[in-house]
Amino acid sequence: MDQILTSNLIDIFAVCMLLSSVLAMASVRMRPLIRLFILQSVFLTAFEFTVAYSQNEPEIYVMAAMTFGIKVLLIPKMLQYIMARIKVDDEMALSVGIPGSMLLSAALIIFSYFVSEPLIITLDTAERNSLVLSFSIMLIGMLMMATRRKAISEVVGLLMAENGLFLGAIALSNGMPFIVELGAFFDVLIAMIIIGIFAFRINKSFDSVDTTLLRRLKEE
Amino acid sequence: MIATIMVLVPLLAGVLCLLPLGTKGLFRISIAGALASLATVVYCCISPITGTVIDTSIWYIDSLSAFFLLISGFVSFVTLLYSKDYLRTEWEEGRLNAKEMRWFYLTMFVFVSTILLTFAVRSAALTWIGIGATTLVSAFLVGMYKDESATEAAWKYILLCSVGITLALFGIALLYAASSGVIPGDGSLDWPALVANAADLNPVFMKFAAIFFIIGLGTKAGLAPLHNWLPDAHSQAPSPVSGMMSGVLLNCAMYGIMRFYTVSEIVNPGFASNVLLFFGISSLLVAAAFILISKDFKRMLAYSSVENMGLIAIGLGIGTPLALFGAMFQVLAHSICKPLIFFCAGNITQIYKTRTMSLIRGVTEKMRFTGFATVAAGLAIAGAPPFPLFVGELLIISGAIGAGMYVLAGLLALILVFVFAGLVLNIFPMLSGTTDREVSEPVSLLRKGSLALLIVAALFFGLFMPEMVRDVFDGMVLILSGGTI
Amino acid sequence: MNYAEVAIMLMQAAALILVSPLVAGIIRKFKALMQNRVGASVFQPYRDLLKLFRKETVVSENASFLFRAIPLVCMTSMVLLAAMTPFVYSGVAAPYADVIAMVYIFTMFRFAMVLGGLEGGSAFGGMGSSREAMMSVLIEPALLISIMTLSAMTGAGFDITDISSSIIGEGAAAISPALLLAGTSFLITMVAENTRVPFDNPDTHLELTMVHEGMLLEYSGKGLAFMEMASMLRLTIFMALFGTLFFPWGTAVTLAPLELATSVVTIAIKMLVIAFGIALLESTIAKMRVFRMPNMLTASFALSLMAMISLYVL
Amino acid sequence: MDILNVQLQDGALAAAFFVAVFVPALAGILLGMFFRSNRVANVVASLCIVSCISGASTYFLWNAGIDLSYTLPLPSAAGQYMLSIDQLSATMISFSSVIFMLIVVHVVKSTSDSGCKYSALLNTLFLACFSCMAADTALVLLLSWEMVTLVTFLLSKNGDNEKARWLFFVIAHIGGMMLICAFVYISSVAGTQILSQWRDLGPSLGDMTSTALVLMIVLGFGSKLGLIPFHAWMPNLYASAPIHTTALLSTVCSNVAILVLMESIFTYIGVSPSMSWAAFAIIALAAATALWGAMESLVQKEPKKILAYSSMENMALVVLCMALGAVYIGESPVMAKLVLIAAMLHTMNHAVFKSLMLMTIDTVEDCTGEKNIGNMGGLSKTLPVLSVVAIVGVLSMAAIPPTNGFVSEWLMIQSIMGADLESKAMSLLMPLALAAVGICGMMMAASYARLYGFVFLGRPRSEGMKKPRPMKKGTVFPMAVLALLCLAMGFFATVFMDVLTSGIESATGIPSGPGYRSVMSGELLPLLLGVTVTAVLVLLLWAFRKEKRKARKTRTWGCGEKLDSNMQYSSIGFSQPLVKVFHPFYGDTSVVKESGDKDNKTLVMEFSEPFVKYLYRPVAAIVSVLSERIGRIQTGNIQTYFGYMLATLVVALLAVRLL
Repeated sequence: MDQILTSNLIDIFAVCMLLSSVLAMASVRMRPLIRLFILQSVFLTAFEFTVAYSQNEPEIYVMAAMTFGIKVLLIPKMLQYIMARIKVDDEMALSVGIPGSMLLSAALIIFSYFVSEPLIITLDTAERNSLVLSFSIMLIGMLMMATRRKAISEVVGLLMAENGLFLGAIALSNGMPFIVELGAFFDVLIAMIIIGIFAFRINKSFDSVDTTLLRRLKEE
Repeated sequence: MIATIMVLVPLLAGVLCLLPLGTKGLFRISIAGALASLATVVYCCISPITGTVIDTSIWYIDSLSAFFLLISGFVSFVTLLYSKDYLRTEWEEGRLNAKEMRWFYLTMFVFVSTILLTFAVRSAALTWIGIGATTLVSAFLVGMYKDESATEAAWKYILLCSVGITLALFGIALLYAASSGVIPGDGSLDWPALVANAADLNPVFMKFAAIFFIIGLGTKAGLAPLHNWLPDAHSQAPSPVSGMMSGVLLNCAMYGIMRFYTVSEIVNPGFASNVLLFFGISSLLVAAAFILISKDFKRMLAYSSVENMGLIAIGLGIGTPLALFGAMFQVLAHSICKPLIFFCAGNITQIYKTRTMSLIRGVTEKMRFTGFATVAAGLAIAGAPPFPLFVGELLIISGAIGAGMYVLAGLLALILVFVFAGLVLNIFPMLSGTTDREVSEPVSLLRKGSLALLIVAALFFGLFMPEMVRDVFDGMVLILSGGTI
Repeated sequence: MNYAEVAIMLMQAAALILVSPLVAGIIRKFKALMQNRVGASVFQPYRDLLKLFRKETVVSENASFLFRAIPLVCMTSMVLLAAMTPFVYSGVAAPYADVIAMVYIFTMFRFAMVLGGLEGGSAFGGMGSSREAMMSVLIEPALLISIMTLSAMTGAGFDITDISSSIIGEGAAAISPALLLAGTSFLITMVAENTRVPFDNPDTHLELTMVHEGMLLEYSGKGLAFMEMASMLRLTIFMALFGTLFFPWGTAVTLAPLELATSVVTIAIKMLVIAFGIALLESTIAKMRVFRMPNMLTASFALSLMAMISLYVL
Repeated sequence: MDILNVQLQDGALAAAFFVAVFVPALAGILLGMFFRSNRVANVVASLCIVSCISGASTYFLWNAGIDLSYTLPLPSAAGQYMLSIDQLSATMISFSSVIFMLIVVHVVKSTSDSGCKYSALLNTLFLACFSCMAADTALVLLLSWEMVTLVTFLLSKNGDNEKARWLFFVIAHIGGMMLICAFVYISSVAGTQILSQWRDLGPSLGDMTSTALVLMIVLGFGSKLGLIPFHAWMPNLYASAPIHTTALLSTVCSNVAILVLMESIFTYIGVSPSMSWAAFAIIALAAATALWGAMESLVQKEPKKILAYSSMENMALVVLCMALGAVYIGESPVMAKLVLIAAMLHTMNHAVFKSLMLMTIDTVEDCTGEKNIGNMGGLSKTLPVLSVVAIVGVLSMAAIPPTNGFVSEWLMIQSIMGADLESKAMSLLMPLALAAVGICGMMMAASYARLYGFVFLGRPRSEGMKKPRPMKKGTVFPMAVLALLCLAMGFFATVFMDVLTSGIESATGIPSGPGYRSVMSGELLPLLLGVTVTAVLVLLLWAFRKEKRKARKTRTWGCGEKLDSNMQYSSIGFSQPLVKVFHPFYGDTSVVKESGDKDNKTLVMEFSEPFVKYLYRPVAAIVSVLSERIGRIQTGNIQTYFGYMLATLVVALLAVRLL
């Protein structure tokens, strides 16, 4: 597969990742949210796979495998296990309605185009235009955390932001040195485990995972 | 090699704590572990503090990291001394069971080792991993009491700081993109290498890296608009933990910002300092407002940490050698005085069983030594003379005036007066007056000893600065302004 | 500090002390004549004082050790002032010629009177002292500034001899607005300070009107005699001061016998004129209500302030 | 004296002196911290007296030509610890040490349970004042000045007077912050931190900045001396703090403030004609403070508050004289020297009679348990010794001739009137300043007469007054010494004036002409006046000593009525005419209070403290509203926190992109 095809594929996968995070913003139920997260991780793995193939960098292959292993298999399994144990109702409490979040996501995408424009000029890697996409995925991930009330949706927002970050890292410099990637992965993994433990605790003490109940600590 | 021992010793002590010994054995191990880790830290930092840098495989300890290592070693040693009796009382009053206490000591020792790791490593990525690790470990310490508010505080702490860490990671990605072309091989993220050939890093990348790095680690350091987790985490955590967190954990994030600041000041001078100035001033304003209205003793102390971090950020932001010296001295002063006031608060809140300041009266009457220590500690964090924070503020104001920023100096003086008024207004009424509660002074000598040790250290640095210590500070200022020893 | 001048000073002090009851008698005589009644003889005050000296002192049980000291303090201050005022000969012995010290000795007299009033613990004494305190707050600065205007006008510093001799020296040129304003302010202060009619009625013992009398109420015998004599002396000193400072023409500048004779005659005429003025004032105007007094006193204070400012502005 | 110099090398003697001052006090502090028994408290207090005595010897050592300067080998983070004493500070140090010693003697004698902590803090206060006056680097000056504030705050703990202490601590800290900014700026321009090397920095600072700096320094010290906007803390602290803290605060701390203020304005910065409008501003401020202090002291209900406002008035007059000195120094330096001598002499006199009066009032409250002047009276019969000492204090406060208060007020008026200035505008200043001093002088005299009259004279108005407890033995000693000092400084004022003249000449650099005598226009020496007054008094006493019959004791004349205690004049009644005269300033409201049954109503005059009402309360309201609003950002909801982070990131990226 020659150069043009790979660069088209790379752009397609990056755009699909952005698409899945925008869809996640539109989802109302919890279960589709996790499925969209899995979809996004799959696209991320594919993106890494094609980049590894086109740049024939052995390390990125390993990274793709690890992304697949952790982000597609392990973490969703964990989230579903937590969801099952807490018997959380599927309803996802939105503090900003669907139309509102759609408009905000669009604004954020335009904003990231505007902001990352000087960066793209100086970049020389093939996947430089996917940097813009990584910016917007990260900002949308944070927007999701800021507008969804359920603890699980916050965690998924964080994970999506991290997917955007990994996309950005590859776009910037074909991925960071290996030990850094490794460290990042493990860090994400441990963070998820600990967040899961505390989700259990919240559920046990508040018997719901709606974070709006977490309102006690403020300035009277 | 010695650095690896330094990091591993606390880990070992943590593991030893898991042994099924009784609580008496647990305490004995904790004290032994504290002594051992202090000894190794001091032994390891003797040479770098005087100038010869340790530059082995992944470790890189120059006088700046040695300074932070020594502070963390000393503060964690005193915290462990203090927490022995604190936990025993908690255990006797049934708020913590034996298993939780063992778990507390394990996480505390792992926490200490991650902090030592953060200061001692060579590469930016490893520093980032260290900071991430400290967050995760300290989350358990914050959520030690299993009640609702502690869980809520831990939950907010983890989520907000993970987002911060993610942004910092993107900052590192940008840093790597800027430096991968210039510095070959995998040394491209090492702080010394970055500083060495900072001149030809790509300035646009460095600007974006600065934004992400400072916002990411700013969340961790508790700089305003991003500080919201700090008051909750510090007020809900047990007092030794909150003393440890504000005394040492905030320094980790500040250390990361300082390392990055050195590189960024060479690439695009004035950019990072302006960002830091903005964050510093906003932290001062927010902290001053909150100190005036907060009702909870430990929340007010948390806001005073936000204020001190703001001051350090302003010191860095001004950038002149005098201001940098002021900022570093402020780090030292804050790391000594903040644990002192948190331990006094620990004594008071543990005995009075409440954190609301208006309900606490007659402390000096009932608890003579804690009353005396709280007077000293209150004056210390308010910035009254014989204590180091006064000298730190004096240096930063003279730095601002020296750099010609008169408006900033005026603003600083004004806000510091409000902070001073708020702290004195809240702390001293608690000490005077009488209370009908039957309250008795905790008698353990170790607890009093740790407080006395901190007061003596505070007084010493408040009044004197021997020549040898002055050279350490000058070395650090040199490192911060881009030179290498 | 030549001894001739000291001798003259002591003689003048003695003269003033002896003359003051006579002046009081003359004022009462003028008033009597104006109210077409015969009135007591001019020397009646002397007889009163002698009678008081012989009478027995009655002391109130609340009086403290101050009770005996206050008449003496009043008398001392007035004797001292008598020595320091130029009467016939305008020269006062060098060290004692300080104008500011004179003003402060007035304060000493008034302070002693106020404490004396509070001594007995009776309502009248308290009322007298309280009103005296109120008046003194307004009179004292006016007195100070009017005298200071003279020293600033003549540029003679605070030596009283230089002031009067330089005004005499300037002759008619000295009649400047400053001197006139200061003079009027001094006159108002004189009438107020000596608690004459518009401010307080010296002849009555009606409780509600007494300011000066209220403070003396508790005293009897020798103490009362001292205080009465001191008050009369104060009036004469004020007249002498006005005569030699604000209208000095005729006072002897050198010790030549001819000049001394003429200055005796002129000072006598001046004092008679002032006495007649006071008597006229007392028999025509009724006593002012207490809280109307401040307007009058602030007027005198403003006059003296304008006198001094006019020195610099004009 | 020269034998001494030959044998002991100069440095050794200076070091010995500093050891004699610092070591006993430091030992006292350590002892006081660790022990609690009364015996140890007395030991600590006597240690403090030892260091006060060595402090008192400063002037004599300086006179013997020993260069008293010392550098601590161990530097601090912000500079060196250096002390050096010149003539003016030597005078003030020895004088303040004498006053400090007398107050500490009174502490030992009077309060039985003062405890070790109190005496230890007294030692710290002495060291702080000593090092502030002897400071040779900006660091030592600022550090010891803040220490003086801090120790006074700790010393003023008395029951639950937290509010008054807090207000004092914050206002003093505001002043401290101003001083920090000013001195840090000066040391950054002067290049060196050593104060003795700062000489006339005005020109190098530039006209505008040096004027601004002078204003900042005056306001900085003004917060402690009680200039108008900063005086709100004085009455409450004076009323509630233990008496020895108030005595030290109003005497020794004010001496320190005035000395350093004098040196900063006249030596470090140096006065230039361009500063005239600043001098006008300070004169106006000081005159307003003096008038306000005098007016308020007339209506206070507690003797301690009367003395608080009297301190405010006296210090305002001193600042007025200094500002006049700054105006005169251009045209007639000789007269400027006299004004400054008058200012310093008045500070010293004020220290003496204020500490005397505070001790007297404390003994009155101690023996009778009464706090309100309304129900005091008649003490002269029951406590005659105390009233004799008090009358001397009152006389010197009211500036009555033989006493020291008269001498300094007399010097002040002489110097105000003496200067002959060309520019008409400036010479307009003199009559106004004279009017201010005149009115304040007389009002204060009325207020002191009221203080003495309604505490010692008349009939006792309450039970406590009828049978007061006897005074503790020995407490009279320090008061008697102070009273004698008042009279001695009244008679032998020329000695003090000589010392101050050479001190001021060296400090302000005015050419050292002939002594003060040539400067004073009249030759009337205070000694001569005092001797004449006493001579005439004794003469009269002797001349009319023989009594025909023994004086008869009867009831006070009450038109036949049997007078009981509340038929006397009341203290507020005494000042009621003056309140009516100055009504617009007082803002007084008379409130009718019904108590209990319908028919007996009491008329109560209430005075609002306008500065607190119109300045302090609005500022506090604004600050709390502002912090309430900022407080809302901590909503407790995690979503909003993520929102803040997102917003900060977006704003920062936008800023990077646009800038």
